[in-house]
Amino acid sequence: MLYRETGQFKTSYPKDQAIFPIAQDKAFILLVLAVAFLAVPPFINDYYAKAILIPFLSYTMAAIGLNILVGYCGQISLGTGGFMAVGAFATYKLMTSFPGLDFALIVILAGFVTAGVGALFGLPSLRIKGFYLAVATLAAQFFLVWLFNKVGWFYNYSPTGQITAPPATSFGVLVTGPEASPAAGYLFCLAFVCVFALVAKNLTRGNIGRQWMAIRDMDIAAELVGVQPLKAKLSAFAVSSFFIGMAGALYFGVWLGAAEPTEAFGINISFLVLFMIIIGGLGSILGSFLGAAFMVLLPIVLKTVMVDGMGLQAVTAKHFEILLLGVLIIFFLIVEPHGLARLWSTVKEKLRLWPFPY
Amino acid sequence: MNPDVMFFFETVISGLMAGVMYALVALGFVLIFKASGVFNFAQGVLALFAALTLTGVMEKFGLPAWAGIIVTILVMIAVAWLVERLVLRHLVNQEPIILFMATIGLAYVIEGTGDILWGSNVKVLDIGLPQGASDYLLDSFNLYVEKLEIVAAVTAALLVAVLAVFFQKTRIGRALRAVADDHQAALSVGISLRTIWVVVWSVAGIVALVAGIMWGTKSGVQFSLSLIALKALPVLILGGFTSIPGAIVGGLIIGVGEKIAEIYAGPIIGGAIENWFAYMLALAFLLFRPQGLFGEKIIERV
Amino acid sequence: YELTVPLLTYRTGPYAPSGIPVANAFSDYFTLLNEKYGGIEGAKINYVECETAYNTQQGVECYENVKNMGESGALVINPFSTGITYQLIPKASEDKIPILSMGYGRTSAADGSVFPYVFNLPAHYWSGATVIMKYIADKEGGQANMKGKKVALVYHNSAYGKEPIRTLETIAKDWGYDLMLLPVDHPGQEQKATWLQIRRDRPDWVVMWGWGVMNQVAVKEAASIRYPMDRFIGIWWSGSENDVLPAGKDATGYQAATFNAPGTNFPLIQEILTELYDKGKGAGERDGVGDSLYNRGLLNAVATAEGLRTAIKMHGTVKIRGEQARDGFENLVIDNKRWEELGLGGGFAPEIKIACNNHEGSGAAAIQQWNAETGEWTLVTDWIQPMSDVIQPLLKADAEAYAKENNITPRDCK
Amino acid sequence: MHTPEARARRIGEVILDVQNITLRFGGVVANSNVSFDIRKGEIRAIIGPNGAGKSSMLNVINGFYHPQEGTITWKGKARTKMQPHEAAATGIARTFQNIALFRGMSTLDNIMTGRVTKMKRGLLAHALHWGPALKEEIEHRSFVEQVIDFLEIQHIRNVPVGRLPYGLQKRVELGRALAAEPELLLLDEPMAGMNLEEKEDMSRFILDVNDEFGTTIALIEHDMGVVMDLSDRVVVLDHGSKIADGTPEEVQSDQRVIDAYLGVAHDDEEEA
Amino acid sequence: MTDAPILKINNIEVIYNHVILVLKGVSLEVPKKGIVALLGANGAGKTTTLKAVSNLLKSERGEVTKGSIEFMGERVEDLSPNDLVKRGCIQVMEGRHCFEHLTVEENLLTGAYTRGDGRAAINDDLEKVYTYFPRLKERRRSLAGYTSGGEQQMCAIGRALMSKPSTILLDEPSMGLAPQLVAEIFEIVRELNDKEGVSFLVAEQNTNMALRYATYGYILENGRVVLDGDAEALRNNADVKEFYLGVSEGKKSFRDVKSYRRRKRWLN
Ligand SMILES: Nc1ncnc2c1ncn2[C@@H]1O[C@H](COP(=O)(O)OP(=O)(O)OP(=O)(O)O)[C@@H](O)[C@H]1O
Ligand SMILES: Nc1ncnc2c1ncn2[C@@H]1O[C@H](COP(=O)(O)OP(=O)(O)OP(=O)(O)O)[C@@H](O)[C@H]1O
Ligand SMILES: [Mg+2]
Ligand SMILES: [Mg+2]
Repeated sequence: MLYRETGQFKTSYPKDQAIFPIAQDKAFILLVLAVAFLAVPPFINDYYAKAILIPFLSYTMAAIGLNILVGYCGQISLGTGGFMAVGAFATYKLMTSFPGLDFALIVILAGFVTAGVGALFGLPSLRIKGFYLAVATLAAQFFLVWLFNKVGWFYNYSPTGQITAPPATSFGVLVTGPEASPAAGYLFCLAFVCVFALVAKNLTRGNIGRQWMAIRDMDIAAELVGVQPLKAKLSAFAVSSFFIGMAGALYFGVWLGAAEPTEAFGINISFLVLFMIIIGGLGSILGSFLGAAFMVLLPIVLKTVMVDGMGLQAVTAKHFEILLLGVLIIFFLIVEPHGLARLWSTVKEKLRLWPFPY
Repeated sequence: MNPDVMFFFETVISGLMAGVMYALVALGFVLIFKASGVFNFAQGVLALFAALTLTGVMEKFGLPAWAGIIVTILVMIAVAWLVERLVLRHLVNQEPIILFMATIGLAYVIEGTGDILWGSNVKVLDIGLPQGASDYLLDSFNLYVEKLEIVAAVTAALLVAVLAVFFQKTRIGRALRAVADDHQAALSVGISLRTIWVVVWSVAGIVALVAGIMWGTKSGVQFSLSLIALKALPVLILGGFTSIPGAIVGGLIIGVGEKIAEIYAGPIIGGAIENWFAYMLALAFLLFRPQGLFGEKIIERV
Repeated sequence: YELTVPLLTYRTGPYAPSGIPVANAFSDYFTLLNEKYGGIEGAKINYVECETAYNTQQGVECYENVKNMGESGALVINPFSTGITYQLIPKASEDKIPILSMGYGRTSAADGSVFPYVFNLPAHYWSGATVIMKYIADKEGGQANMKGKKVALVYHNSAYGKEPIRTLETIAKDWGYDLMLLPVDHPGQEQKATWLQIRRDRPDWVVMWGWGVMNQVAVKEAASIRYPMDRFIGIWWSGSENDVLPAGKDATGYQAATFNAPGTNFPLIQEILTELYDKGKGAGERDGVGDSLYNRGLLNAVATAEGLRTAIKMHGTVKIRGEQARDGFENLVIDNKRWEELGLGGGFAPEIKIACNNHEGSGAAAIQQWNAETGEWTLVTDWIQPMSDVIQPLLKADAEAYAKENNITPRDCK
Repeated sequence: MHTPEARARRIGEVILDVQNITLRFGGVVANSNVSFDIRKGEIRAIIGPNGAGKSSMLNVINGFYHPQEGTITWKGKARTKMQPHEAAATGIARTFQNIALFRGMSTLDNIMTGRVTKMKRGLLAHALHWGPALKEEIEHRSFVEQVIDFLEIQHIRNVPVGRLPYGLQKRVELGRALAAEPELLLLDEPMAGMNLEEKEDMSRFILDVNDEFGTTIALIEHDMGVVMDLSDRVVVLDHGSKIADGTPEEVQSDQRVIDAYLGVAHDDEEEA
Repeated sequence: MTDAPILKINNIEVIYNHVILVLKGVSLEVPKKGIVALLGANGAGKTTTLKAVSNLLKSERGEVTKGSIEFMGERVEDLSPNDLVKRGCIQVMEGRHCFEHLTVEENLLTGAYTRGDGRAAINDDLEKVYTYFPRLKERRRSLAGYTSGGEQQMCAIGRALMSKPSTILLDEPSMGLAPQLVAEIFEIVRELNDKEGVSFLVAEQNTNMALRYATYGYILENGRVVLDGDAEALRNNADVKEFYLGVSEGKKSFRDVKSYRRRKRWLN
């Protein structure tokens, strides 16, 4: 009986269109945010920051981006790694060419650069659909990585093509480089992810979001209704890449601190992020969070349980980890093909009906 | 003969040969897609697993090659059965991307199992296939062709012939395509998805074994073997997800294309362009034929 | 008080075949030290493996995971991946934990004034490159004859593979051979194009910076196009048994640089066999012992232990932490006498002498050659010294660039 | 108000004129040399046996198929080959024979999508979802709410359309078309799969739309009762070509039509 | 009801996605050689009922949570759809599920998938279907995905006939068909029923037709059977007349439909 919207009447459309129409939801989210911003930082240490939270946040950013493209606009892309690379290298060039520049600004600029590149590689989507497009996007993946690995200008002609993020500040606080405090990096990413999650939410529930979804559900009908495929698809690619670019910036700048294109932005990243949104829930911002959390935490949990808990050898544990990861992915797909987010809302449905079964 | 011309000729040939090797992997993808609309990402890992099992049983039980192969085939059929039982059966009528995702999960499971069973160090796979350059061609025509690849070419040709027949307007073949089109309707006319899937995955498993043997012999059996999937993908879209001959033709085009690009353009724009060039090439073709060269028409109706 | 020594292993993933022997050697040596010699200077060693699968992101996780382990915390990090090493250099220096990247990682880290916490003994890639070139010149009968010769570099298209290019180019300038660059993309199962070009241009020498499956395929291809094996030389990461076995007898004659001798006829290795493997305490299979990668791992383990020993001696206590360990490594000296004592006499490895401005400590390497009949590597040269005159300027430049980018003020090494 | 005279007065000049349309797909001729016109404000029925080319004709009209021959004059302007979304922008909306709703979206969102041609705000405004963008959203939302009330589907406002039963989906589809405030509304078998009661409702909606908004309607329907009662003029296609054109009464009594199409079924209506 | 029913649905309850309760205890029977009509407004649950029988629910994440379904005296809830087809019970799905990439003829042939009796028999039936639907013969070579709505509908029905079933679950067969074809369809139903003793469960909106050909009828309203009886009885039932046949006060024009909602008597 706790979870009911009964008695909460919407007196105006704006109210009805609020992100969390139901009061309990709003309260819950606010609580989570409060904890994330206030309660966590004091206790954070390098491990939590570098191994769990910052990875989680930067992947979430990427997941949101990819979700806009795949989940909302229905264009499957496997180029995520490549686009993150664009973001990362843009960041690196900006950081090294304009020291002093506020890192927050750099991240956003990197986002815009990536958006441009993304829109460019989005062009084929006007003609190519489904898995054909998915595979075709690998062209972007491989080409971009090759480019950053090959052209010296991108890595300031260092002999190996490795790039290292120099220390940079945002609003006077050091957020990148080895001296940056874990809390700073964490809060920086957190702020970014929260703000842009909101942006994504707004986009997806407005006119543009509807056009994307229309294209996803039935592109022909969408066009007959008056949606312009060109505009809709390219905007989706651009926006999505914008997010992924920023993700790349956080991933390289705040998390890894150094990167090599072939290693850090390989195709496995593309797949990882795709898992996240599918496991989390296609076409759901919340899902992007859940999915990222799932894919970041699961290996660590499995590892800790098996190595520290059951005292398995690191390697055996690893083998089982791979195996179990697969098993769990399949398991969740079977339980709820529409992802953790849907699972969550089904639970809410039940809560709403509680104590009656249906 | 003019050495440059000769060399170009050689380039083309080795391109063709490489293409055949890719096609062997692509075939597996096509099979499963054509017959159930599933983009089976586990195909590469399946090839690895097959090769691992083959070497494994040959070492452990000292079986001769032929016996080893038979055992492996049985194992692959068992795998197919398990896959249907534990995965596909529960995902009937889901969107393609979900099934795609499931096969990625599957890839993990198979990889993990393979590691646990057979360990992850390099194994030399030798079932007596000829290796190295064909001395005859090299000595008499100064032409460099790998023996193994000739074998591969022949095998591929055979496979395609057999599969083409299998998919011809036979009852089962038609049923397969029906399933690919619409799971639910297929169910409603009494096609048993379960049998279909077991059959298809078994065949795909056997194709994977062939690919695994070829690549394993070429470069040793180890994790990297599963990555050849990435080489097969451009072939797949270029030939068309649903076309068996397409896999071959696509393979040849990609093979020749990337070799010529690498050798003649590579040095100018700086090497190692093979990988992305293959994809760009496929992409270029798709812009003119969105369903690939031989793929089924993408029906757009309202 | 336990000395925590982590190792970031990769017993899985595409490069597992190379990761396994190294890791085995580590665990064998430390088991031996603990069981037979009561650890180092009386302090037991807490050896921790963390699996990275050669993957950068997991490398970071592992690092953060192990760095505060045990009473001592990680005393030295062996990242065992060039990528991960780059990752950790800034972080570890901040956390005051020395990084020992033996024969890999960031070359310019040899400049201890900019990288106080990083050690890449006994030889880095640029030394390796010069050693190989010196050997080639020697075969050609002096560098005078190198003029007009053609040398091809077949390299793994990654940071690691690109390391030698600049060095080779510089030498090419004053020796006058022309250099042919042939990148191969990961994983490198398909190298037709590369080897067709070699077949066409017939370079006099082929140098390889390969990794994983790429090595095996390269050796095979070289054999098939009948490229003379004795003119085909790999860096030390292209010189393991795994790389040549698949090519069968055709691989005979293939050569590779190395800074550790292969084989089992060293007292220490015999001891490991008798003390551990005979008692079934070995980490891997018995016949893996003595492989070139195993021995490299062993050398790495020994160097690690010696560094810590030095640190303990210096500070007169076993209760050292990363910071003190660093001093140990910076003053590490392993001369031939010491090699003897360690049971690795008779040219197992070159003499090592680290100093503030030289974290490489040697740079010498030898060339080993494969013989398929016996299935063994054999050293065909003794330790060849690197061409410091070529390397030093390049090294300074890179180190300074790094210092500038990350506004580090180099300490002066008087 | 439904008196023929009243309607006659309301029906204006020709708004859409289709001349000698021929549409081929390889061997199949979907339309051969079909000509007819639609007047402003009238309800124009297109009937004919299955596969006669009715849906194809609608597809031609709203630019999804491009005929090999023939001209289309829309609002006085001869129309060149145009993309569907352009056609939509010029005020042509339609419903589909095989329901073409956006299955993943709620009823509300589906109908809101109908207004896409009317909404102007850009990415950035929407990113903030505040100020002008929000204002625009609200305006259109209130219009859409009217449509929803009009079609009496308030109760399923937030249900994903994929879950709705067939009949309701049809209704939502109509809503989506209406939301575009079209000048010409193309309905492809709007009453298929409905029972009498629902057909009556649907008829009412169509008539009201036609009366209140003066929307011109082209209607494909197989239920003769409906066609005869609703439409002002009927064009009959068979095997792609036009076999009759005129008032319901004329058409109904046309022997060729009876042979080709009405056949036995027509008597049912009589005896019912 | 003469002898034991061939199909017996006993008080079933169906839930989609674990939360949406759609059928709230539906019971109905199809006698051997019977033609039973299943009537009801949109969303009443006709399709769901049929899918429950043919076991296609599972593939839509729906499940039968209560009650039992018996086909020829055997519980069939846990059989797979193809088992049912083998036992002779086939469904024609609502909304023309054809195999787009197969030609019309191939579509029809897939219908014969479960049949053992050789090519000859199959070809005979193929011809039979073509005589039923000449239009299909004209379009036999073209991809089903490119055929018109009605043609697809014919294709779907023809496909089901190809399996020589003993029981057919027809879901809105008349949808999208031209008038004379609607009659044609029901004639076919009757013919099969007489000649080959095929039993039918027909979910149909065209009440007129349905009740004319059916022997017995059930009326479903949001998940419950609200009325059932012999076709005759139903046809003469005042409500049915008014709401389904529209003949209460003589044939009235669709133009004159009143806009206010009328209440159905059985709802109070
Ligand atoms: N895209 C296409 N490709 C090939 N043939 C087509 C295509 N579209 C329609 N046809 C053919 O054109 C003919 C007319 O189709 P259309 O859909 O217009 O029929 P219809 O009058 O709507 O029939 P119904 O009442 O069954 O909907 C049909 O025979 C159909 O097979
Ligand atoms: N896949 C599904 N998920 C959730 N709810 C569903 C699903 N399919 C049907 N329903 C719901 O079940 C109810 C009955 O649907 P059903 O299709 O059985 O009605 P029907 O009688 O066939 O209607 P129609 O005459 O329009 O076909 C509807 O309210 C619908 O919302
Ligand atoms: Mg039609
Ligand atoms: Mg229905």
